[in-house]
Amino acid sequence: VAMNPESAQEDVAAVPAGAAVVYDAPLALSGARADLLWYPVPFDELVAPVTGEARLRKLLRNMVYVGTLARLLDLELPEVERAVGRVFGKKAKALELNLAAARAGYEHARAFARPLPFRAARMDATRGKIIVDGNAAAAIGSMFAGVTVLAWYPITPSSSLAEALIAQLKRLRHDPDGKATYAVLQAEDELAAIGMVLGAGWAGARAMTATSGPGISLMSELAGLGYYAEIPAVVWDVQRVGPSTGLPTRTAQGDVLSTALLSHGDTKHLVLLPGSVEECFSMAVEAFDLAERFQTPVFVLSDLDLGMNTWMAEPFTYPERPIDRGKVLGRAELERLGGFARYADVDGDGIGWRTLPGTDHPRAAYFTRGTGHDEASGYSEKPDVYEKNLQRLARKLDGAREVAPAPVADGAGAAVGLLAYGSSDFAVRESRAQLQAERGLATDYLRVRAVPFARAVREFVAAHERVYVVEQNRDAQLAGLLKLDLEPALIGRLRPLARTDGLPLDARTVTDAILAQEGR
Amino acid sequence: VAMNPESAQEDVAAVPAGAAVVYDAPLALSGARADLLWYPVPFDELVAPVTGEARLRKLLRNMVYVGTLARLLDLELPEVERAVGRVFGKKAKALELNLAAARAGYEHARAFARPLPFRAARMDATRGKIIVDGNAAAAIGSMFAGVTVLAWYPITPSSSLAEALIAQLKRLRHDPDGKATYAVLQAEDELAAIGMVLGAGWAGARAMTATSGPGISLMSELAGLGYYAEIPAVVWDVQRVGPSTGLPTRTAQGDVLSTALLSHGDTKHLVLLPGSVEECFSMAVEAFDLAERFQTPVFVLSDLDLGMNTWMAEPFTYPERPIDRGKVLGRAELERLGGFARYADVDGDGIGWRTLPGTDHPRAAYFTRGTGHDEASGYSEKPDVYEKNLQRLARKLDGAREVAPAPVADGAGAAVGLLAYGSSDFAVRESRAQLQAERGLATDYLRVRAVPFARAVREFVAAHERVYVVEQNRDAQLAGLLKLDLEPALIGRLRPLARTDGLPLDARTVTDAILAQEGR
Amino acid sequence: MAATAPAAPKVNRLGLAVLEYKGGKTTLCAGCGHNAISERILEAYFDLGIPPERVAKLSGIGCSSKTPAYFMSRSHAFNGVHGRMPSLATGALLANRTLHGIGVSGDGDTASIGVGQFVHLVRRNVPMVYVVENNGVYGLTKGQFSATADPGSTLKTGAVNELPALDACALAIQLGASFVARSFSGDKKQLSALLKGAIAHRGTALLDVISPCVTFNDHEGSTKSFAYVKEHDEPLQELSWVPAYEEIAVDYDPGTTAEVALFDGSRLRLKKLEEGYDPTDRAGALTRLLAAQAAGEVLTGLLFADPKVPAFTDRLGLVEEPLATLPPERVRPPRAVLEAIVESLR
Amino acid sequence: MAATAPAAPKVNRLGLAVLEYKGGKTTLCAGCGHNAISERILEAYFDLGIPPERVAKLSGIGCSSKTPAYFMSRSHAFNGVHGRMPSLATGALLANRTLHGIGVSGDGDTASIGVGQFVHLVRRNVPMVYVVENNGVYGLTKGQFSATADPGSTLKTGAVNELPALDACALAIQLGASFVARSFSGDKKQLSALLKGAIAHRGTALLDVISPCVTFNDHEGSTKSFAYVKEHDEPLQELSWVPAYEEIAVDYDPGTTAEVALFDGSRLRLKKLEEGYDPTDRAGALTRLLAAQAAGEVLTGLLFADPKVPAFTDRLGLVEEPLATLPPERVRPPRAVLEAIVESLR
Ligand SMILES: Cc1ncc(C[n+]2csc(CCOP(=O)(O)OP(=O)(O)O)c2C)c(N)n1
Ligand SMILES: Cc1ncc(C[n+]2csc(CCOP(=O)(O)OP(=O)(O)O)c2C)c(N)n1
Ligand code: SF4
Ligand code: SF4
Ligand SMILES: [Mg+2]
Ligand SMILES: [Mg+2]
Repeated sequence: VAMNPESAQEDVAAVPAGAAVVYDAPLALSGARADLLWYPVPFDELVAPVTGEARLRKLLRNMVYVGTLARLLDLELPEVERAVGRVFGKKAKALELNLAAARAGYEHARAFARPLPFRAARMDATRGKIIVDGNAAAAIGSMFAGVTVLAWYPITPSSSLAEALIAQLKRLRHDPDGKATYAVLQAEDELAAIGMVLGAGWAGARAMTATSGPGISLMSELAGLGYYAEIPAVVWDVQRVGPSTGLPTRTAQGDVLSTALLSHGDTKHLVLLPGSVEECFSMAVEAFDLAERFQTPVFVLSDLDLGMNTWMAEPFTYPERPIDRGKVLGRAELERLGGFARYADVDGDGIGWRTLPGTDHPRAAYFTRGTGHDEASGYSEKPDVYEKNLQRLARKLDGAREVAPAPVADGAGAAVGLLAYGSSDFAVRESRAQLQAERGLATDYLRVRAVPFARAVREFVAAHERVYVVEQNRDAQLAGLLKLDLEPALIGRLRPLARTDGLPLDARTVTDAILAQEGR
Repeated sequence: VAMNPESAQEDVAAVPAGAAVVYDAPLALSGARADLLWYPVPFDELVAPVTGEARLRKLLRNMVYVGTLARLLDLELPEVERAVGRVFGKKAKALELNLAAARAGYEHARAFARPLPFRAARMDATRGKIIVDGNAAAAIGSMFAGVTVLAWYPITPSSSLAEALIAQLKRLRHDPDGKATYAVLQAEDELAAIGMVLGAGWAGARAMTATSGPGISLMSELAGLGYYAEIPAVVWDVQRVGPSTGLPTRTAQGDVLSTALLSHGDTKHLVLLPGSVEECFSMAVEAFDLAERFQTPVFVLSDLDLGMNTWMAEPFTYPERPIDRGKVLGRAELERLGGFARYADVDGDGIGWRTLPGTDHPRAAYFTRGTGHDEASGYSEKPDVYEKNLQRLARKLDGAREVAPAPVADGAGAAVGLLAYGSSDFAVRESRAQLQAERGLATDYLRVRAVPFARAVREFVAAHERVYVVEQNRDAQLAGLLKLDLEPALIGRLRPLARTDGLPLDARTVTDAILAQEGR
Repeated sequence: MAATAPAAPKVNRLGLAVLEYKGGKTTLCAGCGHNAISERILEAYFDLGIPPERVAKLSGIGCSSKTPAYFMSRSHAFNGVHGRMPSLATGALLANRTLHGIGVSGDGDTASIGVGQFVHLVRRNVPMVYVVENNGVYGLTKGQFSATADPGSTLKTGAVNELPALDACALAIQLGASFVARSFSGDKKQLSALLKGAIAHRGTALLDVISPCVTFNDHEGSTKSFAYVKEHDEPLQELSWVPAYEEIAVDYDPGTTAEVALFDGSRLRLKKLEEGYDPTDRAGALTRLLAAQAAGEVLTGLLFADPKVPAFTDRLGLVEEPLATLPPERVRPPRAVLEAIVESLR
Repeated sequence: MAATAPAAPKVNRLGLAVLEYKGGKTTLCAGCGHNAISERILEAYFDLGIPPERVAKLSGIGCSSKTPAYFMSRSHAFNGVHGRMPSLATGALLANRTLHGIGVSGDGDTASIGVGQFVHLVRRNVPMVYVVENNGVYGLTKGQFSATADPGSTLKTGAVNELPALDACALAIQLGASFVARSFSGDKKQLSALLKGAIAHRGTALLDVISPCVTFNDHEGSTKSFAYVKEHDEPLQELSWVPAYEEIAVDYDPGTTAEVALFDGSRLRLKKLEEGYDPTDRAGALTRLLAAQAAGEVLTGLLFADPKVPAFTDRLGLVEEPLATLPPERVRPPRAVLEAIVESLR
């Protein structure tokens, strides 16, 4: 690309034969070599109508060629616009100007008779990729997880997850005689939705619901019942901006802390944090296996940006692991054992064995309750019985640290670490490139994918002098969960970088914040 | 008190004339001096029927004289039993033996013809004291706070708070013509109760509710509305044992963390932590002033032990400060100002001015909403508007640090600090005495009374090498809130001492845990 | 916030122009039934000459619940959370019983998530106007069925509702409601009369207004579409509201015309369109509503009224003034009272 | 957990002794109406010869909701949270439609905090027996009024209930319920027949059983006391349950006796005690209930039944087997299906 009058000539001389040169028309370079493909672009002409401000023109020229290249590379205009949107998302005016410039470049390029030779190569790169939104991915994943009960109540931005799942189930989960191998109900509200899911999970279904912040709050009491009575359930929280009704059509990561601690008393939950549409698919499957294995509600925290926007992604891969229904005793085992105690820690992992209602054995039944109970699920107020049971519950969830999706690390040996999760991944990866490119600041990156945290999270913090915890909320919520979990010596290394204004996180914000703190 | 054969003689010789000597009958000391009052007690005789185990006898002799002294000092047997109960609470067998021994001593002492001379003096000490349970104290306080609306739903152990308040209001808050200056409604559930309280608070009433864990969870969504729309409300949580329905008739401090963070999104609340029945009274008054001053829901966290058990206490003192209704604009001010913007931070303290519905001025009205809003309370999705407002809310609550009830400090200069709150106070104070008496371990003590924390809390932690955070829950919840608030350097000083088994905390548990960690 | 009044031609008895009762510009879809209802509401308060400052608007969440922003900007408004408006309204109206309370809700907000609070509001007979802007769908979340959707009604997606429709009016009448009416956003005259009657009533006045969602539920096959309602509307009476000062009409035949006396002395005059329908007969109303439901009729008009059911505020025996603004000395008993209590605890 | 069966004299058609249907020892107050109901329930399942393992017991919170621990220990039980049993039951019975579901609730659990979920459960007609053990108070929290307390009824404290009583039966009938009955914990014969009918019904079978709280609401002045109910009990019919295999009785006069055919072929035989009461007439039932409420009568018997209302599980067109235990290959589509979906996303 030759736009700079000073260097244009040399640049052109340097490029290999067959290369394509996009150049500023006034430079009239095309005569220089015959073995190149020439693509003249009258940058000023194209920029002129976009803005009157000379100051801006210069910047916008770059945007024009972005548009031109995009067209030459056969990208779709919407894709380009989304990319631009992500960069300038926050500055409405700038966004508008740059979009206009990009479009101008794009349109201009349509005129070129001669397509790029390696256009095809570019296509190979995208060939095989799919385009899908996170909610649809989660819906497909849930179906392949073998979901049997969906109870939901509409709320933006989670409705499309339930609706996509319903469409899939209608299409693919009916017997030849038309009978359904699933049940879907639109509940009257979220208290009912989680209640139906817990009732179904208790009876042995793979039951799920999808909601957003306000719904999560309404589920608080029953979430505690699920934790204490140990009932599998999968709850998707496609996060939007809070507090309260907040901004239903904007994105945030504001429910992390309150969801991990949802409900009164000493309640804690298993939380998954998908960071891509691929993970919306894969974690939809894992969530059910974890919920049944650990006999507890699993909360999957997506967000509006991930869930409702479409992304380019790798094709989903068929779940290799067979469905894990967890510890369930059937008639035969009961016959052999002669009975069981629902909450006895027979295996030392804090997870008891359960039976499903309807199991045809006189000793299959037990009494599920949200009140204090002993190993045989009888009511007990005995101090030691209560304490022992509560400690077991803590131990049980600790067991999930190394079983839940492991954090994803990138880079090693840098002094500075970046720690993030969910939809912040896009911006963080771009930011790392900016830090490297602009100031030569090398960083390592750990993307957390589940709470409670894997040991690797602790090790990542231990291995870096400074760990910037990037997230999209006001109160540095994941950093808070880390503080509750890490040994004090490591907490000092955390540098919360939390912000939220409803727009998807953009790399520039992250980069500038880090540079400021790094004093570069 | 002379029970030790070796030292008895000297001890007796040393006491001043007129002193009273309680001695082991077999020692037959009464001949030694004529200027003393002699109270012989046949310890072995009394202990014998209590237990056969020689090992225990020795210990129980002490309990016998506790009973004897109690009787001589004219304490009531139930009081003695409660005291003993608190010490041995957890060990049922020990409790029973010790109670028997104490009773034996008590009964024996009834026989003494000669009462203690300073018995009267002892009575002066208790004269003036009152006996009351925390819920009744809170009810009385609420009435003197000028509560005008109570919406509640029965739940143990909070019902008696509402019922005591209703009784007081019926007695004292009717006009001569019988009309009530208050409204009480039994709501259909806790969602309705908090909704009614917020509706009333919005309209200008001093509105409150009282509940316990499960009710708090049900209030999650509306609590977020109260925070974000900035509506005064007072919510009492008389804590019981969770999770879920848990143990409704046992005590705990398990709702601290989830209540301070109640609701999705970036929501935070002002929390008060009464540590005595006196404070149940005084904080009932302060809660309303704070709620209206900071225009936000205030949660007062009591517990079953404090709320439902009767305690001896100082008489309640009449509120000196006049009622603080906070920033409310009336017709006259509006006339002068020509209008107002509900959420404008005109005073720099993050607190806007509000108007009450019915204010007779064309510019009095504003639109209260749980959706994103600008200063004029219009709907806005503007990123900067949203972010600015959310930051203001954070600033606003920070302002409460030095205004809410300040922490209470005792002792200074020790290396070891104890930090506790609420009903743990009793056990912690006793434990400090034990630590000092048994191992000469000096400790300083800070009793936290509100969240967000006052600067003094930080300073207390900074001033001690080790700070034991004593609380009655599993997850070290207040220690968790401290971790979220303190600078990392100080977090390492915290030593969480959290436990819960449903019984009131006893000093011995605290003492032993600290000694273990102190390696004494 | 409030619009400043230009020299308007028509003013009400307070000398206020209708402009003083306007709200912000609607952001709802053009043609949404809700917009028409907002107009009728502000006109009613204007015609009744009620100062906008005396009105408190409450709502839940939904397109319908947004509408308080589109009428009467000079009135305080509380747009709460989904389905919990009844509790907010109850608290607000106890705190200040002198306010004219109006709650605006949707069929989802009232009949799905909110039915529990709705039931208890009606039981308490909290004095307020309760408007359900009923379109049979969740408009704001893009058109799922609500609990008032009629069996057999379809969505554009082809989805068919199979569950029975929850009839808020029948439910309220069965629960002992004191004022229950149904109307149609397109019926200007009837809706206006009923709104005035509702405002003048002392107790919970339920107005279930069929208000088609032109974006998600106005198609062929929907039973909440403009076409369907116009087709199946069965008005029970021809309604007019008669102000207190107006003489009882001399020339009317009790066989065909009746009047319902309202709290403030005004009356609702009903010219019977259906023989033998008696809006003071609870059982009769329920029977007729069941028949209408079975026949797919949209029965409109004053379905039931019993002004004698005591309002909640009266039941509680509150002082006349707002509790919200009672002076300190009336809410904080004197020192001596505390001393007496302390004495009793010794 | 389960008691082991001794050689019992009387066994049911499964060869099980009644002992196999017993539960744990009750911790409720002696004389509490709830205890009698527990006995009737287990007898009914015993008499019908339903294996206890096929029964799922669900409840909310309250003294009444504790009772599933006191009958049929061989059945799974889910004691949930206050007022939310209907949603737990709905989920459980969708997960396994082959279970016999029975929900036990209280008047507070159902009519106060739980009325929202109750309304929607009835609308859906989830197949289960729903027993409300109705004592008009919150027993477990020591005797506050619930929403079913009758106006004028007093507490020992002297407090008088002023709000209208919520009649769960009338509410359910108005909402389109398919089986609604009322009985009295003290009426062994009637309650047993109705329980059997309810169990045999396919759909939500509501049984509102007046069950006095001897500790907090059995005093003079209470309308839910044993004395009051005995005094004001107005049975509509003399009821008997007729098993499927039994011939239709030849000699009965349709004027005085009727039969309601139940899903499993068994019938409820009604010998009319009240002239002209027809339990298949929804409007008639509502009218009669309103009259009874006004008169302070406790109307008992089969209030309404319409076995043709489709059960929710049938509406959803579920497979016959429990969804809970479908084999993996029936719930996880094969690899090819995913590949096709991926293709469509390219
Ligand atoms: C707790 C909660 N759940 C779900 C939602 C999402 N939601 C917003 S409005 C609405 C339904 C609105 O339907 P309706 O009350 O009929 O109003 P309409 O838009 O049709 O006028 C829903 C489900 C919410 N805001 N809060
Ligand atoms: C969310 C919640 N709120 C309040 C309570 C306290 N509570 C337990 S049982 C009950 C009412 C019980 O009344 P009812 O359902 O009539 O049962 P009964 O004891 O009379 O049989 C209440 C209010 C609770 N357990 N959970
Ligand atoms: S979506 Fe429907 S209800 Fe909402 S504004 Fe549009 S037309 Fe009205
Ligand atoms: S308190 Fe009442 S309802 Fe509860 S067990 Fe006792 S008698 Fe029964
Ligand atoms: Mg609607
Ligand atoms: Mg009851």
